Amino acid sequence: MDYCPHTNDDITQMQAAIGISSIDELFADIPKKFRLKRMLDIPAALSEQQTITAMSDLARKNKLPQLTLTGAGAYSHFIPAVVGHIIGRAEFYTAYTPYQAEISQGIMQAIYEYQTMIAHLTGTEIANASMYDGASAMAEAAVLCAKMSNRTKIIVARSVHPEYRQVLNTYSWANGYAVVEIAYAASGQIDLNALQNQLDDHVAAVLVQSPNFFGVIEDIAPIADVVHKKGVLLVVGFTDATSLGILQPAGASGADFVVGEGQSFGNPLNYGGPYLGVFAAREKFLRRIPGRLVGATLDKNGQRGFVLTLQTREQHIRREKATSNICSNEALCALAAGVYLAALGKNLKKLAALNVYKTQYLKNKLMRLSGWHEVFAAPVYNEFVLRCPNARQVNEKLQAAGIIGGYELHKDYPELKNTILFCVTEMISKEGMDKVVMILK
Amino acid sequence: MDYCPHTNDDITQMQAAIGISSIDELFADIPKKFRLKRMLDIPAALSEQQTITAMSDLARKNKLPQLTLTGAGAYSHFIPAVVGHIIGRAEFYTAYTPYQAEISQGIMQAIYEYQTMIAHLTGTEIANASMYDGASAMAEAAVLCAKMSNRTKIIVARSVHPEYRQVLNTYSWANGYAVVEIAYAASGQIDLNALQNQLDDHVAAVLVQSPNFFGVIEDIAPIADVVHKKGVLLVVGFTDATSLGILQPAGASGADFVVGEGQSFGNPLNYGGPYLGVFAAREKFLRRIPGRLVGATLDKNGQRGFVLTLQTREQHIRREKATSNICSNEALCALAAGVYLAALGKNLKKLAALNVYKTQYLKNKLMRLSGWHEVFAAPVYNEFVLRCPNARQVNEKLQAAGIIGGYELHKDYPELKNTILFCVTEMISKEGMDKVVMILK
Amino acid sequence: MKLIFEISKPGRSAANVTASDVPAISIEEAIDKKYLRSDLDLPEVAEIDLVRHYTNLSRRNFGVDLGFYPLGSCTMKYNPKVNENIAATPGFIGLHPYAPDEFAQGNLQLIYEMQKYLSDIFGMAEFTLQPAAGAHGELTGMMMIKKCFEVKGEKRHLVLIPDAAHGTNPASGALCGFDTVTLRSNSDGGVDIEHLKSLMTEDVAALMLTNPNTLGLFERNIEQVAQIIHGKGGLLYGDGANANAFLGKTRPGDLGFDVIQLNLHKTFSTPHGGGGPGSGPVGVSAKLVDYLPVPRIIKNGQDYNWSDNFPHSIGRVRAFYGNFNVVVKAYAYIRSLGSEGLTRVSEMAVLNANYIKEKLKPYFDLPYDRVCMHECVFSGKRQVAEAGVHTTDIAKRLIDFGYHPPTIYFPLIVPEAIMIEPTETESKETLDTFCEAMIAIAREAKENPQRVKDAPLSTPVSRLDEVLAARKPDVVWKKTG
Amino acid sequence: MKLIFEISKPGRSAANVTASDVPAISIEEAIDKKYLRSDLDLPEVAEIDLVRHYTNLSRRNFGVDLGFYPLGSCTMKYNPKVNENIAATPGFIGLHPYAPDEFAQGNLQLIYEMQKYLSDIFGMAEFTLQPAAGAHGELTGMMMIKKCFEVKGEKRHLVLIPDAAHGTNPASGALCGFDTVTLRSNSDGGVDIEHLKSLMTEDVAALMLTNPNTLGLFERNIEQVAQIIHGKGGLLYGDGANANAFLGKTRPGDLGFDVIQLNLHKTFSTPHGGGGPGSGPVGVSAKLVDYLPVPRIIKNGQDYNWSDNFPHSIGRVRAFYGNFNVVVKAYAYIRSLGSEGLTRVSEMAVLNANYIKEKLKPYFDLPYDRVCMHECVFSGKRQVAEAGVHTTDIAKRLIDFGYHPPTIYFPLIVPEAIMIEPTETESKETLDTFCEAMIAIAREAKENPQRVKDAPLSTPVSRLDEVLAARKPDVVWKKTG
Ligand SMILES: Cc1ncc(COP(=O)(O)O)c(C=O)c1O
Ligand SMILES: Cc1ncc(COP(=O)(O)O)c(C=O)c1O
Repeated sequence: MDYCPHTNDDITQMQAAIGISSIDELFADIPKKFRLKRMLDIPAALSEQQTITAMSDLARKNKLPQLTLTGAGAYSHFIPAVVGHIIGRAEFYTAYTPYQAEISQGIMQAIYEYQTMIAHLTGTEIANASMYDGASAMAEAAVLCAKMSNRTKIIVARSVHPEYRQVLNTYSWANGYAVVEIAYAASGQIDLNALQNQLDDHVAAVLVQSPNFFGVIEDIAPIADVVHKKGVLLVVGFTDATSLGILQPAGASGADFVVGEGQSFGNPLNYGGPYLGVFAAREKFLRRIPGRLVGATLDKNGQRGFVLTLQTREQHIRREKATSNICSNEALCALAAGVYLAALGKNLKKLAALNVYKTQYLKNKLMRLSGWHEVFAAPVYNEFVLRCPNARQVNEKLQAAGIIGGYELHKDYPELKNTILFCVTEMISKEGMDKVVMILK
Repeated sequence: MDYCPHTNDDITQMQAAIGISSIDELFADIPKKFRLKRMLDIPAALSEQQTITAMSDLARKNKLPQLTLTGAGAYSHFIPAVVGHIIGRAEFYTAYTPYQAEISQGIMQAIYEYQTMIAHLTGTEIANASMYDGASAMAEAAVLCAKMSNRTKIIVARSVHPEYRQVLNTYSWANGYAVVEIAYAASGQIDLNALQNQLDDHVAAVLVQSPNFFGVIEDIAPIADVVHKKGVLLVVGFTDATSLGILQPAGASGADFVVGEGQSFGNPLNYGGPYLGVFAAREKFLRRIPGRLVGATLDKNGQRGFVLTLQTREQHIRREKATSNICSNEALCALAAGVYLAALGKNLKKLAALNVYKTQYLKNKLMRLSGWHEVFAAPVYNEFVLRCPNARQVNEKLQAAGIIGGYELHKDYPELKNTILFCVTEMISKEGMDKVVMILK
Repeated sequence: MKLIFEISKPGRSAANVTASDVPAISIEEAIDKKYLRSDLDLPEVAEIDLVRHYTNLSRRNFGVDLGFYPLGSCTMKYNPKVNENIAATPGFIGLHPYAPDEFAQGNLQLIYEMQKYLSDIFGMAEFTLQPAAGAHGELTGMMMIKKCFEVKGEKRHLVLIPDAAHGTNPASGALCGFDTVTLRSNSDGGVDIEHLKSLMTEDVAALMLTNPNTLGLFERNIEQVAQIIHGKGGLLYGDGANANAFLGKTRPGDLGFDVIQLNLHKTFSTPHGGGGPGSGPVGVSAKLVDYLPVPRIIKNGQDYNWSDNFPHSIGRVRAFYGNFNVVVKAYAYIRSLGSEGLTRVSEMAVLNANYIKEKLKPYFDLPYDRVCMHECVFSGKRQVAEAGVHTTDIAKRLIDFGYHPPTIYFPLIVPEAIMIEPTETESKETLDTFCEAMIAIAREAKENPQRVKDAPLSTPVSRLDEVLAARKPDVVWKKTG
Repeated sequence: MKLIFEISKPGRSAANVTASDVPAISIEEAIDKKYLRSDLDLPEVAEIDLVRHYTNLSRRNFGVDLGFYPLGSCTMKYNPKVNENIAATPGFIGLHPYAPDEFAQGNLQLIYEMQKYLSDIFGMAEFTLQPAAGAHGELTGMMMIKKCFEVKGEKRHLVLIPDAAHGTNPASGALCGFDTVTLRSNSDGGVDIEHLKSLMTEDVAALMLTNPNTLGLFERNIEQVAQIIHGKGGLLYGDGANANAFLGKTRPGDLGFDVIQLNLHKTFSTPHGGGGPGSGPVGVSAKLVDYLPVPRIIKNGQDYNWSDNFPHSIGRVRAFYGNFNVVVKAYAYIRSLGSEGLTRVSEMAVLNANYIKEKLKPYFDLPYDRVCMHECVFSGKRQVAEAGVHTTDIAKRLIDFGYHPPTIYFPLIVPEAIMIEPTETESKETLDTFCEAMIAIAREAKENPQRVKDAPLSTPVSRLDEVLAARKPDVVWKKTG
């Protein structure tokens, strides 16, 4: 089926009005030799009922696990029902970017509120309306630092999410910047000495994540000290955004930019997307940051209203000199995050604490298994790394029971053989954890 | 959790404003001896997350069949996605009965449109805004006929849905009316002679269903002739409302009232409810029918608008003299039906034809099984009765394969041993039917 | 706005039908032509037009999700979103009512447990969930009363109904063949005991009492009332539409009620859908258990089964088992709140009503000045006297302030009644701003009465001509031209 | 309307957190206090207030479901509801991106097949679905071009960009380290071939061309353009945002494009969410396949697996695999329409645009008067000259007529541009009434220009002060008092 409402009559009348006798005349500008003369090689059209059948057949080819113990950049959290009801309002989800302020106050006010919540959570003064995801947000922050400082080296902690580092490498390569990795210390935190040794005049930015990929909380304040002393900018990421409910925000510890993945705030796992790039910064960078910004202003009658502001940073005005090429962002995911955060309010702290309790519970249980050891000593939020006799086997055993185990680190960290990064959120019950331990006993 | 927003502070302030020092004072009118001194004996409160877990555990205790071959008053049809999106608009589903016209034009216009569609589909001039379900709609029609005619006997075809007849019996008993059943002929249609023999001066109404409970299409015109000759009113029901897409409507064949179950129009099976009582009638009964009516009128500026009209028929004005006690009806189900019918438009005919094709396919296949025979010769829509060697065994075999078989008639019709009423809609694929036949071979 | 018929155009459709995977046969061969319809005149619109039509219609409707909806007696509380999601799960939505019990154990358990919960909350012996709404429950309850006396061989044809009662009460009594007699209220807003005594005879089957009544007042003499009724062998019927006032505080069964119908869509927070579906469970004392409608659920060990085998049952009042999907929401609601949550519901509902009562008392006549329960009833008499502004004008003017008006002109015993039920889900801020609006309108009624009479000023249509609508009824659109 | 912070009240919350089923430990013991935050200042609101806040906000927003949204270049077509339902099924929503491939065969198959479908529809060798939006796809495409020359050892640092191009094109070029050079359009609205020839050197990596271009015009000389670029060893980049114009009619791969990015959220009908998420797949010709981002899907027999093993890949442009849930909707859309349906999309989109063009031509300046593709671009110059009414005034006035305004002031080469893209999902009636509104505004601009300049008159706020917003930026709310 298609969604064109025209009847044959309509078409005839419209052709007459245009002065053509066949639709093909409208395609006359396409050189004949390039006109497609066959049907497209895609499956035959389906009715709505058939489409549903075909799509549920596909969905059923997936196996939904009973439990997922993997976090590693994507987190399973409970999403209050209100979130779906709100983002399901057609006025929100069938709108475009709010170019016409008067009929877009809804999404703009909601995004302004989101920006405010994000700035507060990250301990910064400003936040944009969203980036594509955590990885690209971090990469854009790095590029921005380099451009602002006219420097060409970017330092990143090796404990930053491997895929984030890959994205960073891609963006840096394209712009001709060098990327240097800093090892982690035995604690799992960044090796501060190694960092200090690398800080030279070419360094534009230092990128760390806290909690980092190992779940370990970094000590941001001393890093900020060291970094700022060399006139370098500090970009701090995070893994599970719910950690912001309990952890000292990087902005408050001196970070210049706080970037990361906001998916945890009301957005489902969705096999990796759409997610939500959080981008927050110190006020002084307001006119340099990428992405859309909603600003409050007054209308001609003096009433408060909202507009897309500082658009002169953006591609449609500044073109090649824009602060970024971003145009469509992840507005609906940001709306979901705003609704989620408004729904939880101060309960975000309770939720984060619950994640800590549960994480400690599983960690303690697993560490009592023979041959299992803690790898990093520094405190963690809701992820932790353990060494075990045979990581592959552990995950295979769990998978056989319909459980997705932890993330095997050796793939990205050859030095971390037989280590697994586990994640526990409020979605995992004690019963579930006990079952996991039973299976691995 | 509860949904009361008050903080302790709020409560204190409000108590002060009222001039009480504890909430209990507000309950002082309840004699002490009757105040409940214990907790309610219900399970402990659950968080939203826990509620979802508990409820999905319950839902999972149900077994959703692969196929359902039972109709018998409730029909599985494909519901276009638009229906859910529209009835999911909070403005519709969180509203009450539209007592305040100015802020209820949405639901009222939609119901006015529904009334129009129903009148057309049933071949009558008017339809109300809905009754509880098909069975109670039919019972109220019967009571109405008795009241209008001051007669005390109601005749009902034995081929009317057994539960509808039970409801009719209950309503009639309560009002002191006698109910007489008329047998079906070998064709499956009503025995017209038997009917004629029962028509005397005490009869207020004759109730038939077409398609009837056996799936058989009744010949309404001659029934209407016979009935009207005796000054009796004819109430005609239907089973699957989608049959109205293809069958001559009873209103066009002389029925005074057309009543029935509208669930097929965009409302899911829902284990029996909420459903949608369709109530349509000849114009002359307009001021006598039960239920709400939306009427078009003009506002003070001459603009078209809609109101609840002829409310003087209703309980809140006429009290014990009202035409019915109905107050809340099934407005949202009626809205769903309206959207469904507007979505299908003339395709309702195509859909009905598809039901016929599929029904004939299964019927022909099953009749080729050894020992299987057609029971009734008259034409059917999408249900049919077959006799087989062992009805119970047939259904047990199907159930073992996760299929809900047909409706075993002997329960309600002891004379119809080992007969099964099957239903086939567009939800049953050829593949599914072939599988059923394979299982029964 | 145009009607869906007015945007229809031949050849369009929003929903397509799948091509047949079995041979298409000739319909005329399968079904004699005389049985087939010749025309099918439904609207023909594309999906985009359909969606825009109904979405724009929805925007001309006011729901609880938009703002305060203090419609007295209707308990328009906020409906938790999670219950909508739960009720939409395929496991609950997908089963045929005749699915074998083995397929439906989850549903059966839910219904069974719901009946148990309600029985404890209301102090009744047993509940049926079959009735589709409050009025349907009333009818069912009265039928059971009728049956009870029939089985006992007593002929009682009268039902007493207080003058303050909801219209469904007398209508339900009448719809099951009783004659109704009106019972007066006393100056305190309660039952006039002397009048009751004088009316109560052995001809009276029951008194249909709403407690708290439609004035929002608790019947202080309930014990005496029950004694009078029971003393003459009558039964006490309770209209439980106002149950939001006393959850966890008192129980109708303990107060002497023999039957009570509930409005799940009010008390147990299932959205009302613009007029339905509701659900009207009926609870009965031990005296009436035998007469409950069939089928009823029997628990055998861990298994649940439907059973029709109750010879004294009144039978059925509708097909299948009631508005199951509504029950799912109410069940989830009860499970979320638990005992303390439900009790808090009533405490806060009553607190809110009294708060509004106190705040508005200086500005509007309060015919019964005592502690109210979950709602309070004012009279607009003063505004009529002072400026010719009627309750309906005040109601319409409230619309301009962003509120749904309260219930008006009910109960009938209060002239120019304004019946305000805030419910427990509203915040103090909402109550405060609502009261400010009411006070502003009271002032405006004096200072600029015409403005109030012209209201609403903010709606797409205003003051529709109901007389015209009734005089020249137009309930079905007819094509013209 | 108040901000969510302005209705916040300490002690309230809409979402509760489940009590712990494991021992609650001391957080300070688990995590050194210095790592813990001291304040958490999020709004505190009850669920009812939350829902009302956002529901009322939604009512201050205009979406396709409310009415016509002819925002040029943005392809605001109607999004079929069924695709929303499909994308919401737990089977698609629930999987972790690192779920083992065995758990995700359905998703992998969907992605794999989607790449195949797109490859055929656009005539490219292969597609990646990783980029999150159109601009992200541009960046990815340009990175592949960069990589290609790097691998070949060629140093090309220039990218040619027509003056009519969308701003993301130069910005994307710049964000991956190219210098951009502007290519002029000719008087016909196409590429100025002579200028192109003069610019094309062996320093030029690519020309970024939109075809049909942002004037809605098909590049008639596309063959020559491709020859000129390829002749000097350059690559031809296609901005596929306008793909709605030619589905089933022609294929960029056949036209000579080496890379093309799509905007699934435009062409393949996934709703735009008030600004995103989108999805920006990139297709490449055989020359560039090696440089596609990783991971890519490998099909082994019936099994699908992710693989990182492509040494020349540019790497990743985001984490995981792209905006999967958006792809699900687009996939379902393609499956619903099939070849004929997709072809009809473009035919009707182009028909609609030409119809509007013809109807409005007498009233507005049409700078390029030729057959257009899926959109047409007018200029408001005449209205400026005649009455000082600017395009922005016309746009605002359209709001009062119930329409979303067209794109304005883009493309930059048309003064006072009015860029109208009706899309294929709009009916003739909608186009007709829209044109009537435009004509009425044109008349009003002459007769009552002030009214147009005062527009919109029907919105809660009007003509917001953008200068103030930029001068005193307020992008984060601060508590006062
Ligand atoms: C006191 C009272 N009783 C009975 C009813 C009838 O309930 P329903 O509308 O569910 O039939 C109502 C509803 O308005 C009511 O307020
Ligand atoms: C021609 C053109 N190219 C590229 C883009 C950028 O696409 P996106 O917004 O998805 O990043 C747009 C979107 O407005 C466009 O119209």
